[in-house]
Amino acid sequence: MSFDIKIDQGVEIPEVLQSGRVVAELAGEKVRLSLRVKSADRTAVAKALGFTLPAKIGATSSKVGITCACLGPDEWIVIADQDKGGKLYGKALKLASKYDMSVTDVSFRNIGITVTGEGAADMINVGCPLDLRLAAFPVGSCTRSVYEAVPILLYRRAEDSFTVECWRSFAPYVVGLMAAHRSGAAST
Amino acid sequence: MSEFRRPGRGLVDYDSPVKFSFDGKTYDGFEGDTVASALLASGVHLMGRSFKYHRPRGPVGAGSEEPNALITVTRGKGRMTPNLRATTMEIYAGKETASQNRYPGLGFDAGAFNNVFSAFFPAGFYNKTFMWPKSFWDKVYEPFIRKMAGLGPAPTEVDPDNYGSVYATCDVLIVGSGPAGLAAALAASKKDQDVILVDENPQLGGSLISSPEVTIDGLSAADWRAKTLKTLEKSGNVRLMPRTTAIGYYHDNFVALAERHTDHLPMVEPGRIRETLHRIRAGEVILAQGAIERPLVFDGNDRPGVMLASAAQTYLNIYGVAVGKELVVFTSHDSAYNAAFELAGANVRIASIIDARREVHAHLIEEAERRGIDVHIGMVVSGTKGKKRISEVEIYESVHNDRKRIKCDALLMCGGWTPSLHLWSHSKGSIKWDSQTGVYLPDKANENCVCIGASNGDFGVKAALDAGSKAGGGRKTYKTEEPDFGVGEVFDHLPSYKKSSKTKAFVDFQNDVTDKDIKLAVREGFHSIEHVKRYTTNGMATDQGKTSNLNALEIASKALGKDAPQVGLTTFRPPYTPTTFGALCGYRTDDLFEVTRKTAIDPWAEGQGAVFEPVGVWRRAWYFPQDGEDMHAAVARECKVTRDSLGIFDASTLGKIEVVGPDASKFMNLMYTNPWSKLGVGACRYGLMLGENGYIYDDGVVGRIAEDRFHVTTTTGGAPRVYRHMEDYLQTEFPELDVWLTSTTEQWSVIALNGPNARKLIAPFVEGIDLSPEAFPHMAVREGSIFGIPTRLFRVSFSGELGFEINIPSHFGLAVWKALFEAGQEYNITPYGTETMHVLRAEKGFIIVGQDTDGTVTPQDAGMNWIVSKKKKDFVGKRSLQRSDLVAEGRKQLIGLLTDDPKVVLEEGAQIVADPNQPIPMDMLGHVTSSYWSESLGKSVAMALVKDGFNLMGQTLHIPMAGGVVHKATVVKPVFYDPNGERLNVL
Amino acid sequence: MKFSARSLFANALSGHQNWPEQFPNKEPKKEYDVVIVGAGGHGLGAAYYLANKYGITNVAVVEKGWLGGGNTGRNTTIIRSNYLFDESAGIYDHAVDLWDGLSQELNYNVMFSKRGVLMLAHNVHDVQSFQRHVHANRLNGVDNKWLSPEECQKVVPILDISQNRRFPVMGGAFQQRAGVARHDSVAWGYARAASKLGVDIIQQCKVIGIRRGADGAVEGVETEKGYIGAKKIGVSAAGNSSVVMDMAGLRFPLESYPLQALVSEPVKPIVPCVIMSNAVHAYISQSDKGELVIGAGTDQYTSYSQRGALHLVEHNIMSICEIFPIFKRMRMLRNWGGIVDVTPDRSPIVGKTPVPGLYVNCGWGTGGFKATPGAADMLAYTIAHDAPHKINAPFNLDRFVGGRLIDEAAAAAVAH
Amino acid sequence: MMLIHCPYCDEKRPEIEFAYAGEAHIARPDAAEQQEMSDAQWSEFLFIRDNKRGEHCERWWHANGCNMFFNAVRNTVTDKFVKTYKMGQKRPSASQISKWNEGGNV
Repeated sequence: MSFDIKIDQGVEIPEVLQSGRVVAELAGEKVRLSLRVKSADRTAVAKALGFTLPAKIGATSSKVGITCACLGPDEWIVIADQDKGGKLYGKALKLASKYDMSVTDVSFRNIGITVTGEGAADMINVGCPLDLRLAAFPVGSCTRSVYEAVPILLYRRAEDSFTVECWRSFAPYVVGLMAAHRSGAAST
Repeated sequence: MSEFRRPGRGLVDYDSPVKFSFDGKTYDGFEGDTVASALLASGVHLMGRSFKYHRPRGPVGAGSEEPNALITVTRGKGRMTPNLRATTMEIYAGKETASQNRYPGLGFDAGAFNNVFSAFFPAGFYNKTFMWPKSFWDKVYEPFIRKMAGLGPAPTEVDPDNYGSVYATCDVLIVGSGPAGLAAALAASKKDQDVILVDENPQLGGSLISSPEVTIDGLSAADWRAKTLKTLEKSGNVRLMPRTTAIGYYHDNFVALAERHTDHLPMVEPGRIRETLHRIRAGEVILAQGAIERPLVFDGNDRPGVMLASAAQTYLNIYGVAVGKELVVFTSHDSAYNAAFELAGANVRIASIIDARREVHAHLIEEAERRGIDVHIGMVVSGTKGKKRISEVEIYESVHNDRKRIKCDALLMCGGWTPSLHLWSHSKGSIKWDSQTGVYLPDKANENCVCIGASNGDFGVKAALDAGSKAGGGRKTYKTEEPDFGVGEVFDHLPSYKKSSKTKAFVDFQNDVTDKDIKLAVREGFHSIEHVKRYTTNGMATDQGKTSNLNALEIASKALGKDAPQVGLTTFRPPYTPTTFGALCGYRTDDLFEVTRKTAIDPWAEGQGAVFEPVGVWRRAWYFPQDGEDMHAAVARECKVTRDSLGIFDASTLGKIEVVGPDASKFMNLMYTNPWSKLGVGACRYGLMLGENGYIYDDGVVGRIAEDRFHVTTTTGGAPRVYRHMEDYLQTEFPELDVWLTSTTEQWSVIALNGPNARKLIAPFVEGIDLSPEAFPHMAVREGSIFGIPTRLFRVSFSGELGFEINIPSHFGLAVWKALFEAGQEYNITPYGTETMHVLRAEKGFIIVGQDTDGTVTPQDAGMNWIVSKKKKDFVGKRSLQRSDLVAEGRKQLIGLLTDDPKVVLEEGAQIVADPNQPIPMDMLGHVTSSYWSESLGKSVAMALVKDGFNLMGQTLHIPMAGGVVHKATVVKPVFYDPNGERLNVL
Repeated sequence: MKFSARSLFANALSGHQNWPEQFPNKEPKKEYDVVIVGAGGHGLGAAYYLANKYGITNVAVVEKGWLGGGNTGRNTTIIRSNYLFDESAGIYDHAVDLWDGLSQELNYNVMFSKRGVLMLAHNVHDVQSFQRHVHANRLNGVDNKWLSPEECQKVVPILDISQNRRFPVMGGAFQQRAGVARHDSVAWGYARAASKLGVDIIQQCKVIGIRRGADGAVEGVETEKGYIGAKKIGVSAAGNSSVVMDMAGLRFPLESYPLQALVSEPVKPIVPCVIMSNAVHAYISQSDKGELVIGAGTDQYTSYSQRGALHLVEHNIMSICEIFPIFKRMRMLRNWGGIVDVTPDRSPIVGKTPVPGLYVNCGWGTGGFKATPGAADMLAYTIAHDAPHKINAPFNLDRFVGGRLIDEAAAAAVAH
Repeated sequence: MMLIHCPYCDEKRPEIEFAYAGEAHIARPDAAEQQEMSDAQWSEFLFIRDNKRGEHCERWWHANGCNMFFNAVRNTVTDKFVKTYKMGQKRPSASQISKWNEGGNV
């Protein structure tokens, strides 16, 4: 017997969000690691991993294909493209025996949705109460927050481009809310 | 054109005539009219009936403060809106409107007989009667009272419209676009602030629109307004929001706005948003809500045609409508003179100005006389006549007892001005009484907020503009030419020669509260304004007292002989004006109301025709009926196939938490009742978690993946609170532990395979794991791959059969499930849902936390003492378990029940007694927690929490049902199937 | 003057000029046998029962604001007694028995309307839990019936019972003797009846201290209007109970939370009974004026501000529109907040305290209004006898020590 | 919806990101202490709360933010936060609180 084992993110971007001023797209498969590192070991771990673990909550570091965001005093999330991140988990696991840290693979827990275009911030503000004016939430900011009923991870890639990450089963709600706003906004 | 129109005046578009209907009759108006302005232009003042006495009423105001002219607007199926104000409803072609609270019609209303007997319905009358005979209350009085309820009709169809909801942040939020608001916006805009300027009206500009005599910096008010709006539009940092009401002011400058998009449009495309809720966080809030004119309280002040002087100005200047041909003005404030002069200038005859004051500025009288208007100083209106519209007023002077009648077709009144402090009051800003003007004014702010212009008691255009500039961070002083706003006098009582029993002077028009009602309330001991309000219902109508609260306060304080502040002021409560439920829902209706979480495998179950049940925020497959099976048949089949061969179950919703770090096992020891230190890598253990109060909190199987890594599972509904519980203890109580928690619920899809063929099914597809019973015993976990996908494979069982739980990355969950199902055809594999899962576990006596236990059950009660470590010094809940009542005799304990008649399946929740013949109230021993038909055993099985249950083994208990049937059942140990667990070891 | 149709008629002829004060506001005397702190329905009721039932008429009720101005005047007026545990059923059903006939007893129409309370079940867990209630209530003599979805719809014709909804109606528990009453009238009625029996009602008189003697027993209360001696003190201060108990040196297992409610504009009758939904998290009834009266749960943090958050209101309205989508075009007229005092098991504390002569009635959380006559009677009984009645005996303070909690909410625990 | 200053993120964030976590500075007795405590003492730890009208020390969890529990002093009459501070810091004294109050902000 042979089986076709296909990957499936379980959510589709509604048509109304596929074109126009603000466009939403699925971010595709990523490697996602939750890193917890005690502050004393932060620089050493970063060096071993080959990218920066920013010290400030909400800050990110970016390298080609790898983004690392500081989410809490000892917490980082690494989001990497498949080709860059494939070996990261194993590498980090090995470090864990040496340093005061933990690493957990959460690659498949989240769905990433990019929202790009003029007014992208308004689309985020449909469900997220944060002040997203550029001065308050500059490019490169990343934080957990909420999108109405669901928790999200919000990352500003550019002035008019965000990535919203949420747990897999929340994704239809998130894109549903975006689509409802777009359908309505198109008419008002 | 109607004789009431004044072409050339107003903002209506005279080139765009609009026909609409009111009570089935067609009327003409123009684009830009409201229902009220267009009806007034057609000579119609009668627009509604009051709540209690059904008295005929016309509009008192011209805006959202209107208490009388309430109408129902209909626009197709599901789009019926009751209780709208005719004064704010913009017309469009074909708009259908109707009056309310009348039967059979507005002109003749049978309910008006209440008016005839109004003497018997004073404030609070219902407290005093309808009590005898007692039986009449339920059957006669109450149904009658309930039938009289309500103003407009209740909706009966689903609203097809959509609504929106968004957040926004700004530096400055300005509420009100009159001179103060506009000047504030200009100044803030120049300072590079992000500004939002809102106004509830369709046109921005507030009083500037109806101030034709005013000039600002050399421009007419209209030109200055136009220029300013253009500047603001172009500024790039000011967002202008007309038709938007600031409805409520909440903590830390959080203000809710309701924006109306479509109610004024003739055509609305499907899907268009009707209203949007904007939730604004503002750095600073500038409140420039203006002031509302106060009615005067005199006999007959509610007749159609009696209205506020400023309303008549608004009708003239915004809508080009004269509210009558021959007007009388009754005032106690200078401002009404300006209104009279403006109307006179628009070719409306002003028969007289009646001024209740004894002293009035000479120049006002001169100005009036210059226009040929009689002024009666020191006189009051003592009565009015006219059926559906006023036709005559009687005026009266108390010293000489002069009386005189004057014909008119409208009476304008002005009792002064009430600053609008609604939002200020929502924000918990304090207020102070200004005895000179008889009003409350803003005092100390509680938020970063200022209240300016008329709402701060600063009347006049210049005062408003300058205050606006300052509030917006500017320093501009404006030059204006404007008539002096003037001063007024507040009367707590207008003289009358009539016996009070013969008069009806209304304070709250909509709720039919008269000055007599307020005095009666005071007489009966209601001495606080809150009491007066509640006893009389003054200020509780749909206008929330905008025109009535201060008059009521004056009358009550006079009756009490106290100063107004000692009597108090009723609190303003949100919303500022009634707000559509739909807007408060915004987008969050139907699928967006609450999340429905679905697993990766859910689409497959749906495709198979599964019946689902909601479990917390998840939806789970309940059972998989085939060929018209009902639930009972489907579950019996699913159970049988699983026990005989193989069942497949989606367990993905189980919560999962990865507990990682050098102190992981120490932490587990503290969070669970049982010990974890010695659990080997690759082994699993069932864990029981308590709350600090000692009651069972959650449970689940935990696998040790590495020395420093546990894969913890929780109940489906418990996942979020277990995670919180763990984080809370870790961060607050045990911060010294080096351990970290990560929720991994959705990282994994979990496919449970149960049945004697489970191992056979997976064996060909699993790599990297020795599946032999010796190498992979029950309660073990291994990492490897299945179909080439990495897996954490658990050998566990919640059914008593040989079982595996295959954890695979969730994006592969569906594909792996399908592959297993296809391969499983060889074994007649059946998918099963939560119901079969429950039956299988109940046959084994496994508990479901939350069903067989609730928040009052200890491990001992559940018969699970075996899992409570006696050696550990501490774990959460340990100390509580020793409390006297938790170790006392007679606690409810979890036991099994077998019904005497094996076909009887007890009702879950049914109560258990020892003696079914005892009288009610019965001494109940406990209740049935789980009860199922067991196809495998050919009889029903049940679990129950029963007082002293462990000591009742073998005894017969009774379960009395409604209707007299009593079931009998025997107490047994709650393990019904394969008590020795042999089936786990099938090869 | 007795209230009746006849007296109403007679007074109408004299222009309603001759109605006496319903509850004269008194200045405090030097000393009373009993001082009740808090003139809500519970406190006024306790004073009334002390005077009427237990023969103690030298009673004062002191109130920091105006009578009936706290939770009595701020709640959604739901009355029911279909509680699970014997103890709860006992005290709430005692209240319902007193509600029935209260208008006649007080000669004040409190408009208790037995229109019924329907609690909707939306999932299997609800069904199990409500069935458990229905069975227990039946054997306790409390009327509460299980209704199928179709039967629910018969009671509430506007209910959508299609099973493919996010929150399908899988049935409901219906108590017919339950319903609503006119909240203000309850306070006024008790105040008037108590006044007639000689009870002094003293408003605008904040208690600022409790004086205790050398033996530890209470001697009186310090108030803004001076010291008032009292042989016994009954505290019925709802959200402010902790503050008052603190004056006697007692710390209590209480936390005070904001609770909001709202009404719509009035419309013609459409909601025939009280409808509650735990799963969707809202409840609704329609007042005799036609307003939809709507409420839900508390804010998350403790507060005495009587100011709630918008997102709770949003959610409350969303929930109502989820159950009744026809209400989306209705409009919210007024939204307000109160302060509710909540115990760890969300059941009240009614009885004696460790301080001799000090009695308490608190911790009613969101359920206080429905209990008004029952709680008032039990507080009065306990004060009069210096011992609890068997109905309120289980609601003692000691239960938190040994752990014999009366936890209705835990018993209905959501889980799996 | 209040704005709450998170001492870890060092910024004010909307209330709906946070979960209230009850009165602060109620330390859980250790194993030895637990065994020495009477039921009455233990119930005090479990259930008795200040429920203060005024400045109240309490815990919040920035659940949808940095995931940290922290302490706060908030006036329960005005709902205004006086100060937020990290877990592990001592309960501020009354004089410290009034000093903060004078300082006027978080």
